Amino acid sequence: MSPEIGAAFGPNLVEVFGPSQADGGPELIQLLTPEGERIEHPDFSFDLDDEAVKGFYRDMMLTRRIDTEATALQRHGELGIWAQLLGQEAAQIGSGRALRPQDYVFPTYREHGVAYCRGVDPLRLLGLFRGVDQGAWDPRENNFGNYTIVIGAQTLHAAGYAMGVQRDGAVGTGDPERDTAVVAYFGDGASSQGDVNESFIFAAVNNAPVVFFLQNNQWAISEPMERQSRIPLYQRALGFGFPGVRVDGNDVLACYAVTQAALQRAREGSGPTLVEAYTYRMGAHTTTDDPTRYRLSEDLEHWKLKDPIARVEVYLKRNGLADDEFFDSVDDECEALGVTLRDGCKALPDPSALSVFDQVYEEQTEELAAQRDGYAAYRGSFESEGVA
Amino acid sequence: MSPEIGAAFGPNLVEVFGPSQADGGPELIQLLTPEGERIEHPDFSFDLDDEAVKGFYRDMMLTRRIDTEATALQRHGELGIWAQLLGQEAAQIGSGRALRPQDYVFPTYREHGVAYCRGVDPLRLLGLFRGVDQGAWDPRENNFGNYTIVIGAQTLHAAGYAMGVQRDGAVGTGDPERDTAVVAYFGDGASSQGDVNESFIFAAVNNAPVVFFLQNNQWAISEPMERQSRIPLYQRALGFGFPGVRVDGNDVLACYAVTQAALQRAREGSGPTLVEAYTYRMGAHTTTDDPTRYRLSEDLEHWKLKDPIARVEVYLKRNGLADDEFFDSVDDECEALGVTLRDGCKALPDPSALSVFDQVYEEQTEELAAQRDGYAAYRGSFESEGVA
Amino acid sequence: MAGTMNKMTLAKALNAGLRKAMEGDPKVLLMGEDVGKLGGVFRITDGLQKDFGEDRVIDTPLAESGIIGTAVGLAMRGYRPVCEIQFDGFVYPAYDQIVSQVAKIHFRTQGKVKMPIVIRIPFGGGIGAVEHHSESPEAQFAHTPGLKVVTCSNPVDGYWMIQQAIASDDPVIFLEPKRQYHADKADIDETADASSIQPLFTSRVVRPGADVTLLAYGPMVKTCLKAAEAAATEGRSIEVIDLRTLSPLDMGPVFESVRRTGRVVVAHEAHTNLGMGSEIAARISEQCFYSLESPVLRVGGFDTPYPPSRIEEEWLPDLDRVLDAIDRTFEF
Amino acid sequence: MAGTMNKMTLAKALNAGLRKAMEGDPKVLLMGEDVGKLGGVFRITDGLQKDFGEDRVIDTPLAESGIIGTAVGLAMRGYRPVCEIQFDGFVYPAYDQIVSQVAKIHFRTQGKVKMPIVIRIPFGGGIGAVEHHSESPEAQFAHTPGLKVVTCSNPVDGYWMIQQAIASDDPVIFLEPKRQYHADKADIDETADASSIQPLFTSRVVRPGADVTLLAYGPMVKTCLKAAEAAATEGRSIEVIDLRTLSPLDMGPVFESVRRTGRVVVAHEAHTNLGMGSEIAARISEQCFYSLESPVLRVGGFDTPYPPSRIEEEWLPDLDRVLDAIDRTFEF
Ligand SMILES: Cc1ncc(C[n+]2csc(CCOP(=O)(O)OP(=O)(O)O)c2C)c(N)n1
Ligand SMILES: Cc1ncc(C[n+]2csc(CCOP(=O)(O)OP(=O)(O)O)c2C)c(N)n1
Ligand SMILES: [Mg+2]
Ligand SMILES: [Mg+2]
Repeated sequence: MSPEIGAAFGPNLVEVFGPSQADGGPELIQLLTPEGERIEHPDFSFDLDDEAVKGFYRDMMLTRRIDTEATALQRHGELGIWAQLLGQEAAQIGSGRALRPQDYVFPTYREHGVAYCRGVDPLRLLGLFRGVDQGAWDPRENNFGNYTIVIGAQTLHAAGYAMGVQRDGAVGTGDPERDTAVVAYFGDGASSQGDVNESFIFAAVNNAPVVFFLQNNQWAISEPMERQSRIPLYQRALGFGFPGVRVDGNDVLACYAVTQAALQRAREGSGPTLVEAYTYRMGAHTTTDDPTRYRLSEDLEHWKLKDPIARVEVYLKRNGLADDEFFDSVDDECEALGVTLRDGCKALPDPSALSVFDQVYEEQTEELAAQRDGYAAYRGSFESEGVA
Repeated sequence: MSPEIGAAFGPNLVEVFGPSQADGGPELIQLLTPEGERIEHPDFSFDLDDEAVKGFYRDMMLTRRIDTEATALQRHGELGIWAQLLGQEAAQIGSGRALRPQDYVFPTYREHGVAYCRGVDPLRLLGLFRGVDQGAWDPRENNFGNYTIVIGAQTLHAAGYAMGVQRDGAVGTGDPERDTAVVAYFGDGASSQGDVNESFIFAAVNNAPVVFFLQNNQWAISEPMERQSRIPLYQRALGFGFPGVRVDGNDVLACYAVTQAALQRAREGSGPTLVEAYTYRMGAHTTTDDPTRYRLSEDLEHWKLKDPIARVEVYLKRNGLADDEFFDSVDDECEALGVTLRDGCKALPDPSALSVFDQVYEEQTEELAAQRDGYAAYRGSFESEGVA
Repeated sequence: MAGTMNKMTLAKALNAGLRKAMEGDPKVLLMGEDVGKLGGVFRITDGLQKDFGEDRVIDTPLAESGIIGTAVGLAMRGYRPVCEIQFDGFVYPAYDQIVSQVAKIHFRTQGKVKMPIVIRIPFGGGIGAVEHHSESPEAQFAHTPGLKVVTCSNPVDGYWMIQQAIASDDPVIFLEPKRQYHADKADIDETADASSIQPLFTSRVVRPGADVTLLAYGPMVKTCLKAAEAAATEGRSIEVIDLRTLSPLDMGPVFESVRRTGRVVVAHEAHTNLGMGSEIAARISEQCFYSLESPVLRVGGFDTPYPPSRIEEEWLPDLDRVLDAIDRTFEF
Repeated sequence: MAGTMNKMTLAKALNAGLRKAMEGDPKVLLMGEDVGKLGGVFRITDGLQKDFGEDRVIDTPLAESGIIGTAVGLAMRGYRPVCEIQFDGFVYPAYDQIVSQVAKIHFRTQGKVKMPIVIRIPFGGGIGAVEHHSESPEAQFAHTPGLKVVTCSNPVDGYWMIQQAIASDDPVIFLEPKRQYHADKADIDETADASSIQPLFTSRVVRPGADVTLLAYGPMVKTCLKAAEAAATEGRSIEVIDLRTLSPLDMGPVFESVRRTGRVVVAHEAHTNLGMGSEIAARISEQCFYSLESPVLRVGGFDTPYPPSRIEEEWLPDLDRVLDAIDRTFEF
């Protein structure tokens, strides 16, 4: 285009922000490098001690174990499918650990690490993927919502829940046990859904206490993030009038620090924030996916160097913050968790075929009760045949 | 909120952009003041002569006449409803006159001025509001799409059409008769719809030749624009990676200049632009609306001072660019148009009740043909009764 | 107490019912486009924002998916949102949130999360409007398990049914026949004991008869009552049933009636193909097989998009078409 | 020429049909999520982007409304977009664009603007998937005037019907029974003359019989054919009709059959309430009133959301439930 005309509309945003860069670009907030070195950032700092870092290490190891174990269970036919989080442990543990009990989480189908942080029994997660239920943990117990499969839908639920929080006066009171933030998790692909953009609008207009936590794992199944946006996704928030930041999603310290600050902003009544955790889906989209069809193995190799767990391990070891005993004990815990999951999964009971009729409504209808009875009688007829 | 935390996320965008200001704020592009004085803008200039300005005056006068005439026709029961554009003449004539024949327009239900620029017979517009058809002009004749009532839906059609233009190689060729831009009109209220935001994404990712022309008339029926966004709407584009500008929507010169530049950008292959025309809905939402229920009359009085036609009139008169003869002849034209519309409207034929069956499909189904025949026979039975 | 009787239109009755529900439960919220100062384009929420504040009567951004999606979140936080969709034709942007979220969350969570959401939709035609303002989307919602779907046909039902819907712990699609909003007035006793009111998910015989059973709901009830009157002058006794609830259907009174009359006509404005009439016909044909003297005949909107308003009265089922169908049931 | 016969699964047949359509008309575009390099999650578009380029096989942003809405614009520019919706349960975000735009634009413009769009939707259950991946949304689309709705049940139909749908100047919802994608292979003669192929909007008797008419489409055809076989061993002769087109319905062969058999069972996976079966039952009851020995019986998915996969086979209509219904038609 003629430069004059272009100039009239201000700088070219694609040039300003640049195309997606493999290292996340200059705006990436990082506190722990892939080499395990802690660095400073002018705006965000990690304010917990090294015990906490060890805790994060343990959390990430256990989360990865849940993931690999579930993947194996799928291979053995015990699960129908599994959505792997491999590579996203830091994003999930960092953000999950920044939550307070009263905060509320709206996850996608991949937030196993966040679920773990909230205290949801991992076996409960398997039920959905095994097909015995649809994720039947009680969201009221841990303030961890049910997995939402229709991408983006839960971001509106989060905005609405946050509007409820506002109406309950649980924002900006200064009481750390009362002020409440809501977190909506979603992916780079989901960011294109109308619902997600509408949730930005509802949250912004109401100044609702929501943190939009976007795990940009570079892929929406086979589509690279360039199919969703031509500028970095954290910039999306600018268009809606609230801040957006990009954090190194493989850096658990930075994820913690940034999420904590965003949550605090929400709880204090300063409204929504978009946190883009720049990370990588090291596994397949799900166990039925075959990433070799659409991405280069070099890409993966490159990201392996940025493994979120490895860098914490290096940091702990190099600085003598944890001894072999610590690492061994974590490994033992992982082993134990693996056994629990394997045994537990196989023992998960199938639902009864009749149960579905009772779960549709809070107040059962005559119509459906009759359908249930008819089906029960039909099934009974086989049994009596069998007996006869 | 504690200032440290806020600062970490950068400047407060609401503070930066400020709340909506009645004068459009400092970013408003203006070339002709409400007092009729031409001013310079560093980025945009009006490159037509004063004959063109006189043409715009005439266009706006005729457009206003279409509007007032239709409003009167509704009052007299000749139209079921009418969506008034009073106050938005400059936005529509300025943008509409910047179009080339090959460009394509996707309007809302209020773009009577743009329709007029495209050469659509105003009587055709009345049909929709009279209820004799649903806007049955042929969009292929004037590259002016049919009115779309579901707000925002047409912005996606525009993005798709523009993707078609790209596939036809009608972008960036340098041939002024070939390179094609697409314009999607929509309102401040519509900007909240998922579809509009998705259209931004599709257009940006494909770098499609679309101009998003947002007429911010301050109201979505009874809702002020603060219910849709907490920052100026032209900023929305930033979040999607393309430029957004705010133009004085009551300044026909600025609307022309800015739209022309944005169209040219699109035609040259530089992708989408969002143009927010900052204007005011001086009438009711439609003839069935009662704005006194929700807005102050002072507000309207304030905007009357910025009338888009008055300022051009002052400009022409003060600078001796047009004489009484000119103004009289425009008035005469308006009168004549009024007569045409009044007479034409009343003469618009009602559709036949059976015609609906033939317009559902390109290839009629047996099923529907049978339904039609059954209904025809049923109607026939009354007639024969009547005859008998 | 006769002294507490108030004559109200359907519009006023709904307004009064909403007010009563809001007074009775601070968790009840109204949300939608223009429901605040304007009181909605039909004034159903007139004055409520003034009295209950902007936190309880919420003018939302113009995004239907957003309205329903945030209502889901509010419901999860313990609120009871009543969402207004401005016109029937504008419910579709919210369709995903309604059928995949509102309808399924109770099931998904095995009942751990309730969805006490009411989605009010002015529906039906006959008001001379442009496209998308006269749709009858009920069958699509009735086809969706997890939703309950009701519609009122008169001010008294409007007043009570909206309160019952709000009190329901299941999501209710509440269809309001917009053509009736200002059509007639009826006496409403606002002090009546709610427990004495007919339950929400029930149909009602509104005119007893012996020869033909005529089924209707919402906007068509009035037409059908008139048809029954007209038929009476020709010596035919028509029993009219106001279905009131479309999902679940309350077929008990219908079957009982059909077993007496042997003839059925079902009328609605929605497209005939796969409209409520198809399900009702299928059920009656199955359950009353030996009682039927004639097949169930359907009088519905044609299987074309809603027409331009100048011919809408010819498109919509009317008294004559209902009478014609009644006649035809005697041809078998 | 027998030499040109190719054994194909339904998945491969659809792929071959798409390829043929793209070769035949440069205006045909494919668009959807993951349809490019991946070839779609079911590989229906496998290899097509490689051969036809990124301009004709478009990986779209993840927004269904956007997919359909931009397809509308492309159609207005003269293209013939074929949109893939990844799974049935994800069509709802696009519902508004489908029912208010795609379905209505021809009518709105009195035929001046055509909408030659095909919306491909893998539908139905039985693949052990999680929520939203096993829905049967056909009735909602069939209820919408302006759309045409078809479904194939076997590779040969898949190959031809997809080409016919793309050639149609009306919008077609093209439902693909995902459970059948890789189930069976059939011989397809890709060189056959397209004009010799059965027209798109017609149903077909796939097994003649005398005692009961069994109606099915898409995923249930196979089950019904098996049921007919099983019934045959008990001496009952079942006529199976593959409906193929759901809107319009091609009821001619159905009525003809029912007038012979007097008994009808209609089977589908979709919820029974207001499913296709209700419309079919209503029409048959009306048109074949004196021929029916028994009411039309429906075997459908239950009126609950689709269940967790471990019990989906019990939820879905199966051979036994079809046989049971056949038996019950003799109880009248
Ligand atoms: C509305 C909708 N459309 C399509 C799908 C199918 N689908 C499931 S996950 C997925 C990709 C999502 O990508 P992203 O948001 O980046 O999340 P990620 O899977 O990478 O965590 C798609 C297309 C869906 N679940 N919902
Ligand atoms: C999806 C949808 N929802 C609601 C409506 C009803 N409606 C018609 S116009 C309008 C306000 C639109 O405001 P805006 O976009 O600012 O345009 P304006 O009318 O001011 O030109 C509304 C809510 C609609 N047409 N479509
Ligand atoms: Mg992703
Ligand atoms: Mg506006």
